[in-house]
Amino acid sequence: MNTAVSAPVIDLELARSFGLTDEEYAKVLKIMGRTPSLTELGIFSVMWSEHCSYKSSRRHLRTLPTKAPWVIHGPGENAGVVDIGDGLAAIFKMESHNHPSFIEPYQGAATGVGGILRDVFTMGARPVANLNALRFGDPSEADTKRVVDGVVRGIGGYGNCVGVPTVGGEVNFHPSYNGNPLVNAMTVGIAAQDRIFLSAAAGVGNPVVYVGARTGRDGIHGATMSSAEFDEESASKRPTVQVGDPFTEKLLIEACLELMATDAVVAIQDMGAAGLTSSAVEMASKGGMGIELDLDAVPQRESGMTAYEMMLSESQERMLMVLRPERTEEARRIFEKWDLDFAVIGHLTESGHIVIRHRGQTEADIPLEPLADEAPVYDRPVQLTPPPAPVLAPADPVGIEKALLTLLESPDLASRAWIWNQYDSTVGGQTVRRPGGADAAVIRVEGTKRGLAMTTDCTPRYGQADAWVGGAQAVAEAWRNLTATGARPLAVTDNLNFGSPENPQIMGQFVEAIRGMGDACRALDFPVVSGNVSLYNETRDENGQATAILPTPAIGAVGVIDDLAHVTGMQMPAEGTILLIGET
Amino acid sequence: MKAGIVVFPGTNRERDMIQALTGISGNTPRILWHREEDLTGLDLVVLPGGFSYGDYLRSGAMAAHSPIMKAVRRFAERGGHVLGVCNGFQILTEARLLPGALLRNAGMRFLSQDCFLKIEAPDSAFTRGWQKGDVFRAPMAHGDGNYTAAPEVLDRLEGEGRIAFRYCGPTGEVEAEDRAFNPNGSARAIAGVLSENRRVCGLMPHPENLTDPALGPTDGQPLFRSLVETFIA
Amino acid sequence: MKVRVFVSLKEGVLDPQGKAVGHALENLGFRDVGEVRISRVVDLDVPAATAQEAVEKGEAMARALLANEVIEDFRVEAAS
Amino acid sequence: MKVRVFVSLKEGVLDPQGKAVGHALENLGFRDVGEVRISRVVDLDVPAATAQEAVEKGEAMARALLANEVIEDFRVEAAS
Ligand SMILES: Nc1ncnc2c1ncn2[C@@H]1O[C@H](COP(=O)(O)OP(=O)(O)O)[C@@H](O)[C@H]1O
Repeated sequence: MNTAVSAPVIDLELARSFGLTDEEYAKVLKIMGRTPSLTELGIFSVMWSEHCSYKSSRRHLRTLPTKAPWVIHGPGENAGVVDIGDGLAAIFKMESHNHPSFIEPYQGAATGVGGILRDVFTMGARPVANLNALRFGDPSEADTKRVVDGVVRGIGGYGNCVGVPTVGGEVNFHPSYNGNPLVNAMTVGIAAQDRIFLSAAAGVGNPVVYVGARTGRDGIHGATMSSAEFDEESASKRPTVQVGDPFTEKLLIEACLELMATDAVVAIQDMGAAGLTSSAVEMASKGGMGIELDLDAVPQRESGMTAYEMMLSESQERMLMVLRPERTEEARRIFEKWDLDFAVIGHLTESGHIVIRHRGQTEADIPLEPLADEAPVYDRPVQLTPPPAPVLAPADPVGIEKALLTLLESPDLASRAWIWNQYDSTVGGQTVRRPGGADAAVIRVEGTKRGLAMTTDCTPRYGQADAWVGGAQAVAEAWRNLTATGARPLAVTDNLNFGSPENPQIMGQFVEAIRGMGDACRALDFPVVSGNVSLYNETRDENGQATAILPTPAIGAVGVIDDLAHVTGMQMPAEGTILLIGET
Repeated sequence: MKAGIVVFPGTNRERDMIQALTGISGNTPRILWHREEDLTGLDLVVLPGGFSYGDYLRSGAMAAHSPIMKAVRRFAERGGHVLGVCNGFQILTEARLLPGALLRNAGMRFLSQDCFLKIEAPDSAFTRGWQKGDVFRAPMAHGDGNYTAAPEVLDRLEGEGRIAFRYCGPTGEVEAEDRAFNPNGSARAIAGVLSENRRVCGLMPHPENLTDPALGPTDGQPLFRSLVETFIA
Repeated sequence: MKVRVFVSLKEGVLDPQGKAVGHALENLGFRDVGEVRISRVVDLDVPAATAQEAVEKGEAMARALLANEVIEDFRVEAAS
Repeated sequence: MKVRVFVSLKEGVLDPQGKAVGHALENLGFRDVGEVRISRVVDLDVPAATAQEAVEKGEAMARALLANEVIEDFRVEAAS
């Protein structure tokens, strides 16, 4: 190995290429009191990325209502948790995998499903349903076909294999998604309320355990690429696309649930974006602990990986947990039974630092408090787009019959059966309403007469006209879809997909959409319990001109049906009276 | 009826099968881990659906070589009843307990939809609750369900009345060349077959998912009732 | 020692994947592509003293798992 | 003229299938099988006057459809 020989110079230029601003790098220097190592710089850059730190969105998200008597855990945990009666809880969240799904639609969408599943079973829930909210470009563009085909196969390929039914979702087409499709995946799980697992680490000396698949050089910070040649072999070290392994995920679900039935687990966290870094930092910070990791013990798929690579790898199907020391061997046996790697890679300390050791060297030593507390928060300039003048009812140029047919054949309204016929919607044996069967999907809560209704909704063109309306309407539609099955709506998860927050007009859309969502949620007593933000959804043409996607605040929502004898669907009975409720 | 359900790494429809068997027989089946080899006391072994070993290499191939399949083979040789559904059917063909093989669906896509099945052989422990020509609905959910076998094997299966189920239309029309009726392109629209002694049965669709009245139609019940009757008698 | 196992569908067995690929190629404007057959190649590294021993191991693995002889043929090569 | 397109995963890209097969072979008693990688071979018959033309067509087809260059590499040979 020639790491020392070819180590890059750590300076502002490298920091910039890692995505840090000049002010952010100055902050790093101040916190560290010295020049950081490459691994440390990598850790700062991912923890302070928009994706992990929510630096542009945080202060706006805080305005959303998150509480209700039935909310057990709101935003801040891996997923939201609500009481559904009988001592059970529904645990759910939605998450985006937009950019990877454009680069490699199959794997991008598949690993998106894998990631959201882990967020839910990490908390102790068995995943019982998946949904997916998809936005694609102009259907007449050749590339749209590639993306649609790959995304749908990928969602099916992963969900079908892990055995979680995919029961609902939505699909829109619009040219603004050319080159930037949206893949928002939602998972709903069910857990016993007294067996919910959180991520805050506790107990000095407790072992930190790595389980699941091995670490490779998957999806390592794109920055390594652009940042000088610090290794002659850099071609072979290019960030590689993450490939999902749903089979390993299925084993991981079963092994984790088996382990969680014991009382071995103190804290657990999935390795999502910036895998080992964010999971270790989050667990330790939330618990106010220090953490020390020995990277030599990390199960590795490739040889010669550096500390930097291991800390930033985004290999899939991995989890980090803190165990009770006396239960470690019992836990090991469970993971070995399921043919999964299990390794003690560190322990908790009282130092308040994250310390990374590798091959006898200390590769990183960062105080956790400032890493979290001094993470940048931006109050970005906002410019509101005034709502357009009301559109007058158009004259009827084509006749109602032609208009109706045109609507029916439009890609946004045409049948989605081609898509959901590729998703196993019945596995698990609890599906009461499949895609196409009702306004929301319905799943029975196993062993009870209760059902859970779930839906995803958003009409981006409304948001384009008026972002407040777009946010409020999405929430209201989700609420209506749940009630249409006979369910009592409980709570919302969201996936806020927007363009660049550095553009004040986009920021305006973002802020207004959140205000609309918040207003609707408050009016309907429908709190937000989890969510995800995806910014910078833009494409640039040859002239550098940016086109942002339509503002797309996708809403996922869950409701409960106390007795499935009273579930409704949307098939018209042969006889009956049609009633229209509300103003037209 | 004492039934055992085999769980391989990647099996995912075992809960559906437990629910169907328990609902109809009143007895909870025994769960058999793929490393077990003891099947004593069982009347029926079920290989449920899923993606054993991820369906990597070929669906069912790796499961077919696991320790429990040696025991299942012995169990079958001694006249035990074995039911394989979906991935279970694929495993039974890979283990040569049933003839033929299951290739990728003709349209190259995973198919999750309801299909109709026609009873061709009501004279088995699995089908005795139906009459020849009966049609029932069942969900299918698979990517590799395109049944194939050498022409002489197919002829022999027909001759010996070992084709248990065929894909058909809602009123029983069998059109092997038409994917509206034979969605995955199976040879001669074959959806399920029987072993020579008629005690091993495999089929691709999922009758177990249509057995609980609380969830919808119950078209799949006769399969499980047939089995219950067989082992009471 | 490295061995490579080629597994292909037997002659006469319909190859749905090959057929779909052939069709897609035609649609992409590649005219007159004849029959398309898709096979699988498994590369392994086995402990063996001679090429012959490696090939024998490869054959044993093909028979045991890598090929389904009901529908597939296989061929094993020692790679260098 | 016959061409053969070899498509394999790029180095470093996870091969879940190869991993599972390696594991299964161990369980079947084939010890010390190293890393297992699974690739695909597509055999085609293309209209071409020379081997070079056939290889070029094969490459065009690989780029257009047969390989996913984000995660896969390919190599084309004219077969005899
Ligand atoms: N991507 C998808 N995955 C699974 N089901 C989907 C997807 N898109 C749409 N569906 C299902 O198709 C049906 C019709 O969808 P949509 O037209 O969006 O309905 P609605 O307007 O009633 O919300 C719904 O049952 C929905 O869940």
